[in-house]
Amino acid sequence: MDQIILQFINGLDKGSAYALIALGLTLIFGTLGVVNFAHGALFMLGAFCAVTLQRIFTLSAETIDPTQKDFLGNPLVVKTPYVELWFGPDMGASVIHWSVPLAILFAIPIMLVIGYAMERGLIKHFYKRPHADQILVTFGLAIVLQEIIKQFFGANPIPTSAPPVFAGSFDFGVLLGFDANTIIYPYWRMIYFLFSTVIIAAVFAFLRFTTFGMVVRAGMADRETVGLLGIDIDKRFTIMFALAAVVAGLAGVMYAPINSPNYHMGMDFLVLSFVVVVVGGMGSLPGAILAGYLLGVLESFASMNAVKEILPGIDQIVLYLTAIIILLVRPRGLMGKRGVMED
Amino acid sequence: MGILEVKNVNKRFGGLQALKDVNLSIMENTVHAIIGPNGAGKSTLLNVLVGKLIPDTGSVSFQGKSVLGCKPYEINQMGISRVFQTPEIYGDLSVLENVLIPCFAHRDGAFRLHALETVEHETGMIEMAEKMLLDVNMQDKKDMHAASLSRGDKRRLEMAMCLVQEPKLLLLDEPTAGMARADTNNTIDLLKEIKAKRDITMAIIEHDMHVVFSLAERITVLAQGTPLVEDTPENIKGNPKVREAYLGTAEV
Amino acid sequence: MLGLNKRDTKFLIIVILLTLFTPFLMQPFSENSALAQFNGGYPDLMAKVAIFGIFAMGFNILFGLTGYLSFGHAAFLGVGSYAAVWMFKLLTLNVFPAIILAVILSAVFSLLIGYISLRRSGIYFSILTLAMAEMSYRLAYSVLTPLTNGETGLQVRPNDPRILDSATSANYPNLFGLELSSSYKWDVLNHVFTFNVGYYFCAVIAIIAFYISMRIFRSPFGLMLRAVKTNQQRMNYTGLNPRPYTLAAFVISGMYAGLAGGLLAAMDPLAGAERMQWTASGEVVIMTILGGAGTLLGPVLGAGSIKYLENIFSKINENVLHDWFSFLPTGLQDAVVWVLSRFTGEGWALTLGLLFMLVVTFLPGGLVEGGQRLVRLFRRRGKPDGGDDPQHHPDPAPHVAE
Amino acid sequence: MSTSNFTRRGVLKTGAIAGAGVALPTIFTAGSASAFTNEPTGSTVKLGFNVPQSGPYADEGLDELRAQKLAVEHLNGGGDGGMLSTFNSKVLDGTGILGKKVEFVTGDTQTKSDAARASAKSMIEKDGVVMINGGSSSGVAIAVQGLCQEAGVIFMAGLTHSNDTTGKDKKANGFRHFFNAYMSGAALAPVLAKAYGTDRKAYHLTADYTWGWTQEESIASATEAVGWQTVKKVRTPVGAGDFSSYITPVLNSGADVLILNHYGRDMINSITQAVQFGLRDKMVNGKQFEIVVPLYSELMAEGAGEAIKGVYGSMNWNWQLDNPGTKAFVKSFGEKYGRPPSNSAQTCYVQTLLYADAVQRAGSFNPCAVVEALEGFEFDGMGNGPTLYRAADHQCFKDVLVMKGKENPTNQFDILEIVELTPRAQVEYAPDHPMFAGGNLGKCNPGA
Repeated sequence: MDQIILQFINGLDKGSAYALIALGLTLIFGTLGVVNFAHGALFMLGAFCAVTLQRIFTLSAETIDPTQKDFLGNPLVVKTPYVELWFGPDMGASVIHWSVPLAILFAIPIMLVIGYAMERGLIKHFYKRPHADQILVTFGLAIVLQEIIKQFFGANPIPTSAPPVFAGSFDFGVLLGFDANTIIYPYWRMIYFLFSTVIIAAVFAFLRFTTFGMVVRAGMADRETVGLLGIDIDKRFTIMFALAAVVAGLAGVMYAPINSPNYHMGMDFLVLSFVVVVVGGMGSLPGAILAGYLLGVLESFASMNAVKEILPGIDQIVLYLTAIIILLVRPRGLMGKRGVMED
Repeated sequence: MGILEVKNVNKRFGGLQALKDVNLSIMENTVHAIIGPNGAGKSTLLNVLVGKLIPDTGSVSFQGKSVLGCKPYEINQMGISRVFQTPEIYGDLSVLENVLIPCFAHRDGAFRLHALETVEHETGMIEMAEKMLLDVNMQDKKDMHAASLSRGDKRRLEMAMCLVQEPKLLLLDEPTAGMARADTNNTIDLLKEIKAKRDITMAIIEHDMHVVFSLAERITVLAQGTPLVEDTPENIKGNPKVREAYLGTAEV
Repeated sequence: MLGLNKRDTKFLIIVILLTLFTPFLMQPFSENSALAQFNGGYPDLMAKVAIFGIFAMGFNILFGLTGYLSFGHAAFLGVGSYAAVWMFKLLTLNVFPAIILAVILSAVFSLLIGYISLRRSGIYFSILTLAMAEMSYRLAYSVLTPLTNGETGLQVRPNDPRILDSATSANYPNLFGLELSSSYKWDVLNHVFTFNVGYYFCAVIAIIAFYISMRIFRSPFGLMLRAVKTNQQRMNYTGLNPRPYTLAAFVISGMYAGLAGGLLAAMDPLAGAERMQWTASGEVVIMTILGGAGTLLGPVLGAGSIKYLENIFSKINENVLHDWFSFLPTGLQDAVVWVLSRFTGEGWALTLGLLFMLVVTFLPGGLVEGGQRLVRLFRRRGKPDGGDDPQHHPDPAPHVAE
Repeated sequence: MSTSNFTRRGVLKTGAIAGAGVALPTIFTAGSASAFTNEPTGSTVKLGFNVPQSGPYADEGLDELRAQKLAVEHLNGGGDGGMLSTFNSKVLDGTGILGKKVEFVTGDTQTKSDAARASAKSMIEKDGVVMINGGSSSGVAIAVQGLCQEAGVIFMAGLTHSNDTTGKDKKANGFRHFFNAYMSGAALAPVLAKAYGTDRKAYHLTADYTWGWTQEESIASATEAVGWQTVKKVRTPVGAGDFSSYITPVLNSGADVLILNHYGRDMINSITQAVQFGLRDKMVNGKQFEIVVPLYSELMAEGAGEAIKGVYGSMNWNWQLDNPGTKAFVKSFGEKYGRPPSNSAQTCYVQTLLYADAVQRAGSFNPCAVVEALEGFEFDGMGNGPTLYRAADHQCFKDVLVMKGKENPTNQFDILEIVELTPRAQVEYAPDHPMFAGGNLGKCNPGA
């Protein structure tokens, strides 16, 4: 029982990452009709925003300490981050420790600019092109982006830790009357879950309650009519693309302490996020969220030892198996609309 | 006994009775129009005839064989061709290829793995298709991209694609919808010409009374899912029930 | 000739000549010149181009004609490879049984996957194929290790039974005793040309595959496949059942993939699970689009350019660059090398990504379109001609999402 | 061998044709001039460095490549000579190999067996290399080793830790300097017993592929031999990214040690996440919960950051070792690249020198001569202490390092500390040990 509760929590947490990535992907697809294979790269860029901020905070003054030796036997160059020099060691250290949450503020403008530039510079030329072309060009872009990151940051994952206050884990089990240590969950992952819920709610609220959102939703349903009303829907769609980039980027920023950022992480999430979006139904925002959580939970259950003993290897394929079953039972995914991307 | 017999067909969508006790008999070699105001059930009836919808009760038979539960391509293979409201053609292919496809379908059936034959060597098929194009005055456009044709030509092409299969029954779903008067008249002439040249049964679902009275030999009036009356055009014109059904909206 | 019209016959002959003279064409630079680095005329690369050309040709029969975008074709390639290696292990190192089994098994496998996946269309179809291929890959990599030898890859071992081979038989994949790995090297005027049995074997099969694909393109069946792409609704109401047509195309392209997989194993008897990964499926999609989907020669060109880039560009390291630019003064030399080395050696993937973007943006019809533009440029004054590849879709109709 | 006129990898150099190069059929005559594949005829010899340049291990590959370039430089008499001055065999004199200048080509394995073989093939077929070195995974090493055996060139493995490389997949033309999973277990278990006691219950998380399995088997049997119990062995998908659903059940499984049989990115993620779960702050069975990572590398330690503090693992070599070979190598590497070499860099460097030395001693590039010179070769001064290349399986035997994540690093390279140098005798095993059984070295293949 405790295992099931634990894996359920786990699944929700996993699912929140899936849902967040799928949300951005669906926004882009739903508004612009573009299949964006560079979405994983946007997620990766978000994670590297956190890395960059951490790098900025740890920019250091170098002093030579003759009492210590470096690996070549020369006097050791001691590096002290400027923030520690300016704000004192304690304050400085905590600024560095808080670089991931602070990176949210840092990432929003950067991702907005990247998203805007991507849409204006490349994506807009592909609205009327076949999906295959969109896939190829965005895939090319994804490769280019990740290679650029590789040139700057190398291929090795970069440790990016959460603030120390969030270290350790919370004991759910005690609350529910289990023994101590049976159901524990790390604070940071709980924060990630809450964070994703907030973002998802914010996006929905934005689309539902603002005029901008209403126009965009109308545009998603019927682009031509909205265009005929004299509303410049293209401009709004550009902004939507930039927003989707921000959502992907923030998902990446907050994910950095869970999965150390590396240049390839976007590709690792790419296939998965498409599976989530399609299972949810192309173009359906609630579908993407639902599918994200559903697949997260199923994946967690599949990795339980009891399940693996019956079906060895099931945790390797559960996502795909679920996708196949759902698509065969529900032709357009969980909440997909007829005629969207079926030709 | 008609070529197409519809008996006691009922179809419900939730609370809406779309078709109610429909009985219809289309006689061989006639032009039979089905008219009625919006929401009368014309489209539903058409979809039942082509196998897209299965009625809740009743039967539909073509030349004595039931068509219920048959796939659209099976119904076509039985000899029913359909013309759509907006012409459905193969936009990426040439005009000639558009006509060749139904030729092959007519000869080879719903599926054949003729992967190692060559289209160019099928001289019989090509002759047939070219003759058909000549019939509809499109022979000079045979190498054009179908998508680049004018709307009227697309309609002609679609007609040619249906006729080349020598169907026993041609279903026309509002063939002049959205057309300008001149195009509508062209289409009427084309249909008349077609009818004059061969033995064919046509069932026209139409809104436009001008088209209906120019072509139809018999007319069925549908209202609220049920046939109101079936008669010759002359008799329909004077029928008060029909006027009432249209509430003066029709240009009768 | 061979059921082809004059123009196609000419086209086929050109393709045959190009294929036969590949050892020369891909080896244009003399051994000691700085450009020797760009020579690609060694057996492995030439054979890979032929093999991936077959793979892409088959994929094109599905994607180029019917428009169904499969993201799981690498699974059939993998199945073909595994089947072939098992034949090598159990039966004989002669390549024929291996390749025949590879084709049969991949046909069965693609029939199964196609039957299920083709119940859906558009992106739903793509994801179904992707999911099945990715499942195959993951299982092959882990749980199915007894069958696939997992990460290491299935390989031929000296203690395999090989019941049809005698003790004196060749120890490597062979054509009735003629080993595929044997080559003649011809050293002339500082050029070394390699004529490899394996390459020519692949080349002959590739030509046959090309011929078959040409026949399919020109057949009523090919016409029906293009009809599937354009308008399935009309097809249905024309008395044609699109499903078996699409399934047949799927199986045929699966068999092409299996053939390619079998040939890969014949050239190098090791079958790794990675060749079933989604990236491998993506690669064939890219080859096809890059070259020109729906054209006959495009996929082969795409396969050739990607394999060439992967194998040649990744080997241009900084030392090579320094050699090339040694005539420049040191500072400038370092700068030039630094810039170029972003795109070569370990940066080869960057070049690949840029190439995709440039080609798709500026040449929507792929490399074939580029070629045609060039030909048109040179033939301005001559007769109006569409270029050397009589393709069917000069301008693919945009199908925008509704 | 085939009896046809077509010789395998037939290098039928008929010599340059004088005059106009008119293609006449008579040119296609057979007549093998060389005794083995890619026999160097000019004044240079080419080596192939096949390392991952894209994919997860690209940085590892980069470091290997640095070391290989350095080795070539030293062989050609450049730089400070590095380990050439400490190597106890003195036949290499900085004039290349057998007087031929050493050149090299590089390729990208992409850490995929297919790509690695394609790249190795192009080196053999196009560039004419006589030896291939490098790589950072066992799957790739085994695949390339097999290819080299068929083609008749020498394979000097880079980083490969699976028992199979010199076990069931061993090949006469292949040599492994790196240690293996069995040695990791044999070296680690006593240290772990000393640090954590003999009454421990271990929970294994294992990457679900051949290397993971061999390491799991080796570590489990070694720890069981010192009295530990194995509670559970769980396989995790490669590249899972998020290991939380595998980590959550660990705490209430009754285990008090978590052993992570992961490498590279998987290891970085799994240990970071395990620490995030607070496993190491917990008390289980009245003991502090511990994590062990049997195979360490500098890059992994760097990637895992804080998470590895106090975590035990093993290594083939480390730059902090105190011996002349290490000092010389670290000095020339450090001065050239500004960072200490990783243990995979050291392996590639040493392997390149060992190959050159074997050729020099044998007096021939012929792979069979090289194999003979390397088999049973005892040497010292290469940083690992006295080392033996065992003839029976082409595995090097040398001391193994037990490492621990350093609690208070003073600089970015100071992240691991050496806990113990396990003597060679303790990690030796019989060539027919069950974990290595089933292979057959076969005969050396000179190709042509």
